[in-house]
Formats: sequence, C-alpha cells, structure tokens
Amino acid sequence: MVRIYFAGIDLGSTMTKIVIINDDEQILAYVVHHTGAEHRHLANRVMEEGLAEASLSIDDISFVMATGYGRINVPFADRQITELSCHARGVASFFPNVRLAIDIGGQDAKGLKIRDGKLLDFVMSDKCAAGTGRFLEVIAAALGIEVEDLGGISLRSKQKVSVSSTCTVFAQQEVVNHLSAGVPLEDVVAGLHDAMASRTARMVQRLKVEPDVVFTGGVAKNAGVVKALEENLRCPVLVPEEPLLSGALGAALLGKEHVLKALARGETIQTGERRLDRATFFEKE
Amino acid sequence: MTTEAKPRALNRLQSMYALRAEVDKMYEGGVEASEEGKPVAWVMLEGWSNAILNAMGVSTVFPENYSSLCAAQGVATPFLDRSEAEGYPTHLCGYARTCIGYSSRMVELDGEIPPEAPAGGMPKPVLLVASGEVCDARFKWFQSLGRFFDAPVWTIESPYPGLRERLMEGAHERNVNFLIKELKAFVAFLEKLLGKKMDWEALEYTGGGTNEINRWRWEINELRKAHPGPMNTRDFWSAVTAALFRGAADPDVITKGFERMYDEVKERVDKGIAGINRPERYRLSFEGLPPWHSLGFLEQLADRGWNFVIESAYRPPRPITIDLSKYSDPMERYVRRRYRRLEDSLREDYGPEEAEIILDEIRRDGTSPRMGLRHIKDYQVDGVILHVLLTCRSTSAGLNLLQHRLLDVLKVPSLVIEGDIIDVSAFNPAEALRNAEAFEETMDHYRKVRKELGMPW
Amino acid sequence: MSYYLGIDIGSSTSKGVITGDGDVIAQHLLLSGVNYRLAAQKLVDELLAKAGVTREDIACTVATGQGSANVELADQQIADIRCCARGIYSIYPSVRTVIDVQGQSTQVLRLNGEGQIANFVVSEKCASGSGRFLDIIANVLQIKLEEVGPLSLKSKNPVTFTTGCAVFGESEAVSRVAEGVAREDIVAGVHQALAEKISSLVGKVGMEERCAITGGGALNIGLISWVERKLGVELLVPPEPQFVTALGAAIMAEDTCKDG
Amino acid sequence: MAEPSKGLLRAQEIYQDRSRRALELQKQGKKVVGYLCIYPVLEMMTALDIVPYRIFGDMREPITKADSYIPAVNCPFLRSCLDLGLKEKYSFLDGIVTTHICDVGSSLSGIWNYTVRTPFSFHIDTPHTLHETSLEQERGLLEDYQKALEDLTGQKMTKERLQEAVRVHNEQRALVRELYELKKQDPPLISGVETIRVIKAIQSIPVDEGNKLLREVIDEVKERNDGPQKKSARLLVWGSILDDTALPEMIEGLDANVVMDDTCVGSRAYFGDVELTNDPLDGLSHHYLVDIKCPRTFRTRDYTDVRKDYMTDLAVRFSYLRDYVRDWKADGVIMESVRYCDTHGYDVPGVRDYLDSVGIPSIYLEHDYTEGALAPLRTRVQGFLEIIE
Repeated sequence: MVRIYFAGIDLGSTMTKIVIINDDEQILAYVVHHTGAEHRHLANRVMEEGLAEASLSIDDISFVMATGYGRINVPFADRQITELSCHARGVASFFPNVRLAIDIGGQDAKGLKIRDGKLLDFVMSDKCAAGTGRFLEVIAAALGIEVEDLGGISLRSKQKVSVSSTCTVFAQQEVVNHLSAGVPLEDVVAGLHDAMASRTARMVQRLKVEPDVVFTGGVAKNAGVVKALEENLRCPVLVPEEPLLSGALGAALLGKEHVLKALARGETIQTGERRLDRATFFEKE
Repeated sequence: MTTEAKPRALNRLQSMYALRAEVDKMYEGGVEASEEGKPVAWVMLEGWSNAILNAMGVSTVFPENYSSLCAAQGVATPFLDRSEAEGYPTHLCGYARTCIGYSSRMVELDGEIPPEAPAGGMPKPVLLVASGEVCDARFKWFQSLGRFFDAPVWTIESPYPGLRERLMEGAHERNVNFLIKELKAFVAFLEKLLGKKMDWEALEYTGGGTNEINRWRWEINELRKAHPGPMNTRDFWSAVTAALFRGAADPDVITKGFERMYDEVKERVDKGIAGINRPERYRLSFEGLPPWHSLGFLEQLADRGWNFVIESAYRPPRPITIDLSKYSDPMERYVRRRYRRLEDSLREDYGPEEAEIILDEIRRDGTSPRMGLRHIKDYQVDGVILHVLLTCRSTSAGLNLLQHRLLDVLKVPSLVIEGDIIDVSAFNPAEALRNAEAFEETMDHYRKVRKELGMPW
Repeated sequence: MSYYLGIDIGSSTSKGVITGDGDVIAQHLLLSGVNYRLAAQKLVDELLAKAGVTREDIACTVATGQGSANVELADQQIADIRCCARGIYSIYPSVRTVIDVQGQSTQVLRLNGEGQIANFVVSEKCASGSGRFLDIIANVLQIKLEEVGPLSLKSKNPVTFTTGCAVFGESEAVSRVAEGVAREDIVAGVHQALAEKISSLVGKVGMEERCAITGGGALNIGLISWVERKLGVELLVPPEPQFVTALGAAIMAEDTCKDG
Repeated sequence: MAEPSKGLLRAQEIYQDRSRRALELQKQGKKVVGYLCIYPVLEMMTALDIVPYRIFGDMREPITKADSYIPAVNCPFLRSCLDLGLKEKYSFLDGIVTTHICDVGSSLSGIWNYTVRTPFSFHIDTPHTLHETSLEQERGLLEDYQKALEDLTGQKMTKERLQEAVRVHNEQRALVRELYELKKQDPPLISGVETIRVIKAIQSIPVDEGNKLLREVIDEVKERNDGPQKKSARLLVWGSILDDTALPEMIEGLDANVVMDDTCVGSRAYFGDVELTNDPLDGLSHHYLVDIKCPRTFRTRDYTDVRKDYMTDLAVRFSYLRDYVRDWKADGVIMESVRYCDTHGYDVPGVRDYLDSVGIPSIYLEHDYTEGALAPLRTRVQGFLEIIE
C-alpha cells in the first residue's frame, strides 16, 4: 500500500514547529526549534531534521502547508493558511469537544470559537506585547530567571500582588518595585500570571466561555498561567501534552484535507520536485 | 485607596451627608415604585425630561449617576468586563459600559436586579429617555440597550449650535420653538405610552423647584470665593448628585439640605475655616468629571495644602428672575425659564463689558479665548487640574484648548491628569502625585507672572 | 565642611552626587538591578568612599527617581522633575527648555529665569516613546548602545516602524534585517520615531531657547542630532547629562538644610 | 490643460495631489471651502460657485502638532486632520464648514477656529433624530448656513441656482452609483483601492469636473481588460472612515475583492437622491438628515411607537446592508472603525447581531489610523476569509 505524507510548518515569531503525518493522521515526527535570530533563515534545516526523524525525504511529502507569522516566505510550502485555522484544526484533533481555544504565542494571543471542529469566530490581541508570551520572556530575562521556571515559582505563592501596568516594559518596572519593597518573588510572579490571565479572559469573553476550553502555545506550558486562567475563566482549562504543536499539526491535517479534495476531483498530486530552499523570512508582515 | 494615618486633610461638611443620603433614598424609591407597579424610566441627565416625567408620575433613575455609584463602591469592573464580552469596544464611555454590563446581567437574571448591585439597584425600565445633549454616548448607549430590553427609547433633541451660529438673527427664537415642539412631542409620546394625560400644573411645580435648589447652590458657590476656600470640591461632588438627579426625591427636602449646607459654609467663612485641615497653599479648580473610583486622591492633595475651591462641571447658573408673564403656554414657560439667549447669559456671567468683548470675538473668530474662564478669575485659582478621561470624548476633546486659553488669557497653568470616571486601571495615583509636586513650582512661577502683569492674584 | 547627598534611583541606572561648598565632590553610577534598596546602599557606600567622607559628614540627603522610596537614609524625597530642573539650572542658568530622556520616560520642562518649572509634560506610559526602545534595538542588532547614535546618522533612508510597541519593535527590526535593510536605516528609524515623539512633547510645553537635553538619552549623539533636526534648534548637552537629576537632588539637599 | 489622461489615471493623479485644482480655481477668484464629513450640504456651496474641498487626514504622516490641542484618546482621523491644519496644509482654505458629526468633530470646529484660523467658518448643529421637529430644525439651520455663505461670497443664492446645484449633485450621485454597478460583476470591474481614489478625487474638485471624471472612469472601466482578478471572496466593508487606499490594498492583496462599501469615503454619501422640491431646502434637509445612513443619527422604526422589538429595530436600521450583500453578491462583511469612534463603536454589536440573524458572516477590525498598524490586521482578514471559504 502506498503511503502519502503531509508536513505542517508553523513559523512563529519565537518558535518554529514542524509536524509530519501520514494519511492515517499518525504523527511520524515533530520538531520544535527556537526561531532565534540565527535560525530565521533555517526553516529548511528544521524541515530536514523532521524528515530525518521520520526517515523520509522531501520528495516523499505530498503537501507542505505553512502557517504562522512567517508563513508567507516558506519557499517549499505548497500553500499558506493562517494560524487561526490551523490551531483550530490541531486543537480539535486533540480535543474533539473543544469550544474555546486560547493560544498565547510569542507575538500575540488568540481566542478561537470552535464548534464541531470548525473555526467559527476568533479574537486576537494586537498592538503591544502585553498579554503575549513576550511579556513573560522580557520579565523573566530582567529577573534573571528562565521563563520555564516561572510557572513553578508562582505556584508557591500565597498572596499574589497586583501588576497594573499594561506596557511590558513598565510592568517590568513594577515588578522591580515590588521586589525592592520586599514582596516575595513567587507573589510577584503569580501577580504577573494573573495580569496576563485576566487580560486574556477579558479578550476571549466575547466568544462565550464554554467547556472544553483548551489552552495552547508556548505559554500553556506555564502551570502558573494555566491556574490563573482557570481562576479567571471560572472553568477547567485543558492543555495538550505538547501545546506548541497544534498549529503545525493543524497545518498538516488541513494539507491532507486539501489533497484529499483534490484527489476526489480527479486531480493528481505532485511529488518529487520540491527543493528545500532557504526561507526568505518575514518579508512583508 | 488612601491610607490615612494623620488627621484627615479634608475638612468635610456635615450637611453633605444628609444630601448624600437622599441619593440612596432616590434609588430605593425607584425600586419601591417598580415593586408597586409604577412606571420607572431610565433617564439621561439633561435639563428637560426629568421634570416632565415626574409630572407624569414616572419614577426616574439615572444610569450615568448609577455607574459612578458603582465605581465609587468599587463594583464597576465586572460590569465593564461584561460589556466587553458583549462586544462593545473598551474605549466607549465608562458610564455606558457599566450600564450595558448591568443590563446584560439583568437579562441573565430574567429581569431581576443583580444581587451585587449597590444602593438596591436600578429596576427594569419601561422607558429609556436618551439625550442628544452634551455627548453622543447618551443616545447611542440607550439605543444599544435594545439588545437587553424591549423598552422604547425616546431621544430628547435639544439645540447645541456653535457659538457664532447661536448669535445669528432669529436663531434663538427658532431654538426656543424647536424645544417647545420637541418637548410637546415627548409629552404626546408619554401620554400614548402611559395611557394618561399630562398634568401641566405639576410641571409648573416640578420644573420650578430646580430654580430654588440652584439658587442655594449658587449662593454656596459665591461663599466659596472666600480665602481660605471654605468648601472643598470633594464635598461638592458628594452633594451635587442630590441636586442633579432628582427622581423620586422631594424637591423641598433637597432645597432644605442645600440651605443647611449654605449655613454651614457661611459659618466657616465667618470664622475663617477652610475646606482642608492644612494651610491653604494653593487654590485649585477641578476641570472635567472626577475619578469616582479614587476621590480619596483629593485627600492626598489636600495634605499638600491643595484646596480645590471650585470646579467646572455642574456649576449652577446665576439666579435671575425671568419675566414669564407674557407666556401662558406651560411648555413655553418651562422652556423659556431655562433656555437663555447667549447674549443675556454672557452678560450675566461676565458683566456687560467683558461680555461685549467675548461677543465680538465670537462674531469675528467663531470662538472666544475668554470663555469658560470666569470662575478661575473669580475664585483666584492658582492652578487647574484637567482630568482627561480615557473613555469620554465630549469632556476630554476640549480640555487642551481650555489649557491654552487659561495660560494665554489668565496666566493660570494646568496639570493634565489622565484617568477615567469609571475605570480605575486608567489612573496612576503615584504618577499623578509626582507630577503634582512638580506642578507646585509651575503654580509658583505663574503667581509671579500674574503679579508682574498686575493681575489681582 | 558640610556635604550634601543627592541620590537618583532610576529604572535602569542609579546615580549619586555628593556636593560640598557648591562643588561636586564625588559622583557615581551603577545599574539599579532588581533591588533598589541594595542599589541605593551600594551607591551610597561607593560615593562615600570616593569622596572620602563618612555618613556622619553628610548634612542632608535627598532621594529622587522611580525608586526614591528605597533610599533609607534620605531626609526627603523630591520628584525627579524638580531635581532635574534644579540640576540643569545650576549648570546652565540660561536654559529655558529641558528635554530629559530617561530609560523609561521622556519629560520636557520649561524653566523660568530662576530655574523654576514654568511648564512640563511627561510622555505617555508606553515604552515606544522612551529610551528603552533604543536599548532594545541596539541589543537585537548587536550594536553597542554608544554606537547606535553615530550609526543612525549615516542613514539616508530611515525605516518606518509599523508597530507602536518597543517589544515588538525588536522583532520588526529583526525582520527588516532579514529583508536586507541596512542597520543604520533601522536605528535611524528608531531615532526618528523617538525624535518625533519628543518634538510633540516639546510642542505641548512650548519651545523657548535655550534648550538642553539631559538624562541617559543625552549620551546619544545620534538622538541629539535627530531632535535638533526636528526642532530646528541647537541643544545644549551638559558634560555628564545622566547625573543632572542627582546633582539637582544634592543641591536641593543643601537648600533644605539651609531652609530649616 | 494638457492632453487629459484617462479617467483612472487622472483620479490617481488627483488623489496624490489633491489641492492642485482647488488652488488653480482659487487663483481665478473662486472661494475654496473645506468641510469635514458628508453632512455639510455641498449643493449650497456649489450654488454659489464655491469649490467644496473635503478635509482629510493622512495616515502616513505622524501626528505631532495636534496632540497639544486634542488628547490622544480621541479619534485619530480628526486628530490627523487638525494636525495637517496646524502644519499649514489647509491654510489656503477660504473657509471651513463643520457639522455635529460626533462630539470630537464638534469640538474640533472650536479648536480649528482658535488655532488654524481659517477666515470663514460655519457649524451646522445637525440634529440627531428623525423627529418632525428635527427636520424643521435642520431646515432652519440650512437657512442660516445660506445666509453665511451669501455673506462670504457677496452673492445671492437664488432658488434657481440651488435647484441647478441639486441637479448636478444628483447627477454625481447617479454616476457614483453607476460606477458601483460595475462592481456587481465578478470579478468587479473596479477594485476597492481604485474606488477610494476616485471618490477622494471627486471630493477634491468642483462637482461638474467630478462628474466629468466619473464619466471618463466609467467609460474606461467598462472597456478595460486590466481590471481586478477574480478572487475567492467578495467583501462588503462597513465602517467609519477609509480615506486611504492602505486598508483595501491589504484586503485585496489577499484572496478577496472589496465589491461594496458603506463608509463615509465611499457609497454612503451617494446612495439616494435629493428630491427636487419646490423650495430646495426641503429636499436637502430631508436628504441630509434622513437619507444618509450614518450611525451619528438615531434611527428607529417609528419614533412615536411605544412598542419596541430589537430585531425589527435592527432590520429598520441595517437592512440596507443585507440588500448590498445580496445585490453585490458579497460573501462577508468587514466592519471597520478607527479607534475611539463612539458612534460606530456603539453600533458594532448591533450590526453583528443583524448580520448574524440574516446569515452573513462578519468581522470587526479596529485600527488607529496609521498605515503601519494595518499590517497586523492582515492575519485577521485572512482568517476571516478562511472561515467564510
């Protein structure tokens, strides 16, 4: 039997994610890399890594779907779809009963209203870094803490402080003030998480908060934010095992759907002519 | 908000408390009326509809005021969030968003008053009376409440022409006639809605009572010119609600309350007692609407010797006797009692000489730099706080212009403080205090400038 | 001799000045870090050591800046705007307009002939209008902060930043680099945006010559040049602009002592 | 004049250098009067041979001077207009006419008078309701406006001149509608970007010249083979103000064509004619108060009706949008607004409720009137396109 393979690549502002699946929707490989300055031109390398892990060559892949902030400039992609649709699809494949998905990435925060696996409506943050993953990164860096450690620290808090500045840079200032005044670190970090969660909760309210609520994106790895979000939304929040992958997985799945539709129309799918060119990244956005 | 260790810096008026209690009574009255099956209307504060509604036996409650009450009690935020959840942009008026959130909550509770609502809450309305006066929010907001209530909305239309346009020949009489017709149409609508006839005699009473209250308020403000200022704006804001928002309240009781306040302020003037318990270092005016959630901030400023001796909003007009003998139509009497010719009110307000200068400037430039400055001069104000509201276009759009006029004409500086009437998160007290400290130097500087120019203060 | 101490605990750096007989005896600058209390203590210790005096020799101490509440030995806290005015007046009595570019905000002051604040305005609460934007961009482009200014002056075609957020400006800068945009055009874009914001603030208080620039931002010759172009005036730059506020605090300390 | 270039190219030239023609005419002795928004009855200017010149902002120019006169928490479009005024971009105007389009618009008239000091100014306090008294009031205000314009020009506005002006402006409305007819085809014969250029061009020159330009554009567009490509989605844009091609450019750069609009630099001023009444002021006051559908006016089914029903109310206010969607075969609606626009802001949930009730997908985009800030909106528009696909 001939297998068909699909790849989804999600070029986020901070992380590059690749998922390779087969026509049974099994995940054969996934790679998550920092989209750090040195990696920006290297989407093709990340792809190579994914292919190696799946023991496939680029010619085996029937369809590459690109999504995320840098989706426009992936030369080896067949098509681009927004991360909104891809996240919705990816999240629904993990949690079929999802009705509200929240994704907090490095660059923005999104709320997705999903019914029967389909994206119906969405909201997005804009303009500034408040309420995005960058918010926590910037502050963690200022505190000299690894961003991964924030969650654990905040869970020790007994009495969170309030962080009122919306501007990330000034919130950082506020944090320093609190610490200087002798507030324990865990209470300050818990305050940051709460500020972020309440901002997110306000943003997604218009979509109606109904379970299942699923939380993805880099920030979903932070148990402190998850807890704060549950408090602010007043309902349980589900987090997939690998919360960074929903976009890339959704992209691969949408790629598969695209191919199946094409096949159903009697079109043939092309393979074997793909070149893994370097990405000319972030051209327009 | 504030932590007071020292004796309070503000010297509160005892007579204020009774007036403030009347406001709570008004809301209780609204709920009672609703429980008794009497009609309750939600009404925007404007000069026209309230007396008419009361004359028709309709109880009135005031969502604008109610929102400020929610803010003052620290319970507005959940309502604001709810409005956002309904899809209303967050830059819309804080009063409106609080009310929209409240209405949405009422729908969730099948029309019941939310248990968390302060002062007993506002009962479900049979009518919404919007206003085309002062700001757009006041009719757009009630229009949008259609999402929550099937109560009809009547928008009271009143003229708000440009200054020069008000001076055009025939414009004043046209505006008067417009108002008379418009309000008669409103009465006809009410008669249709309520199935009863207007009580025109009652209007003579409900409409006339305002003048008596305003006369006391005007007299009190006259006393406030004294040095040191006998009454801080904090007391003004606490009491003004009773004067402006009179639904079920008895005009006589309110009148008495302000009469008592007059006596108390008079006594202070006679004894040289100030509205703050600190030496009066600076006399200030508060321009715009206050941060209802953080009025305690005035305590901190009072501690620095800042006495807010006057404010721009809701200043009562100078009492005058208008000859209504020519007019027999009760609505015409009602309208002519309040809607004054611009020339006349300028002359009363600024005196004949300055009024002529102002009128000339308006005719020439369409605007006059001297307008809106009378109280600054009369109260010998050292500085002005301009409260720029995040969610209020109509009060904030013109404040910078006022700032320029104050400096150009009177050499009085102003300090811009950004904040909001409802949204506490828009206000940064620490920052405001820091700027206030620096502003003292600015006030000192302009004291010298005025002195050099031979100005009286 | 009596000594006076001015301590300015800013958001990113803390500065201190000791004066005696009207002269600066010692000055010191260190990073504020995450604990202002510690920074203040360390700063005082360093200053005393530099001046060769003890705490007891200090007649009066004034603290100012973001973290002024953390200076334990302060006799008084005074708003940084006032200290800045006092400091610049002691250096340039003829100055009437001061642009104080700090790490996290910019303020513009108008002074009268006696150094009193005749008017002032503080930038809005968003880092896009503050000197921090420059730090962030310098960091991401791996250029030393002192080099961004001179580099920006080489640009013929400054980039327009589409984001209003300093934090996002960072990623925007990165993407511009990837597009092949020259680094000087990127830093020039940041300078230009900042100069525009500053000129808008100056517009609010009204410009009167002479005009000086202070704060950490005044170390940036590029920024100075962009602001000069925008305003059409020449800016006076005190020799050590980042110490002006601390110097003002020390002078205020002396005044306080003499007053009472 | 040199050999006239073809319509679209001419429209683009005017779009890029708006004031050239007005300045030429001014040199010939004509008065040029600026106006904000679509309510200052242009017919009355035309009747006195005044060149009406619409005041726009510039979303590509940072606001640096206006901030000391209007706080930044106000409509960035109007702030930008004032900013350009303070930068002397409108100093050639002989006058300015404002109306109560919104609170900031009204405040702006006073601020403009104090700062920009255009020699002549007039403010029309357009009522907010459709009450009978409001109609009479609007008519009365137009009488004052007439007097003011007569004083400015020293000429009499005769009934005949005004009727003639109404006729020419109605012709303009008809031509704009004819142009919009061409957008009903798939692909539309003229893009959203080109439409804005044309509308902005005709709002920069006298009405008769505008009509000539429109005729040229229509004739050219009908014959063109370089028009917009066929795209997956056809969109209607509802909203406040779009006086720059940046937003439609972003949308049309994706897989969509903007085929219809209801914004104030678009169809809003041109759908519906002024009735040629015996006294032209009757038809004019009715048209400007009743026919123009801008959220600044409070509309309801029948203002004397004591019953109220939300969905009926919405249908009365917004069913024309459903008609646009049907006639122009739009697949979805983009609701657009500049930040701090109260009048549009209050209507957003209602418009959305209405569109939902008739099964038309919609998305709301708020922007702060800077070109750069539009880029992040692209993902939203694209996401919306994926939803309606």
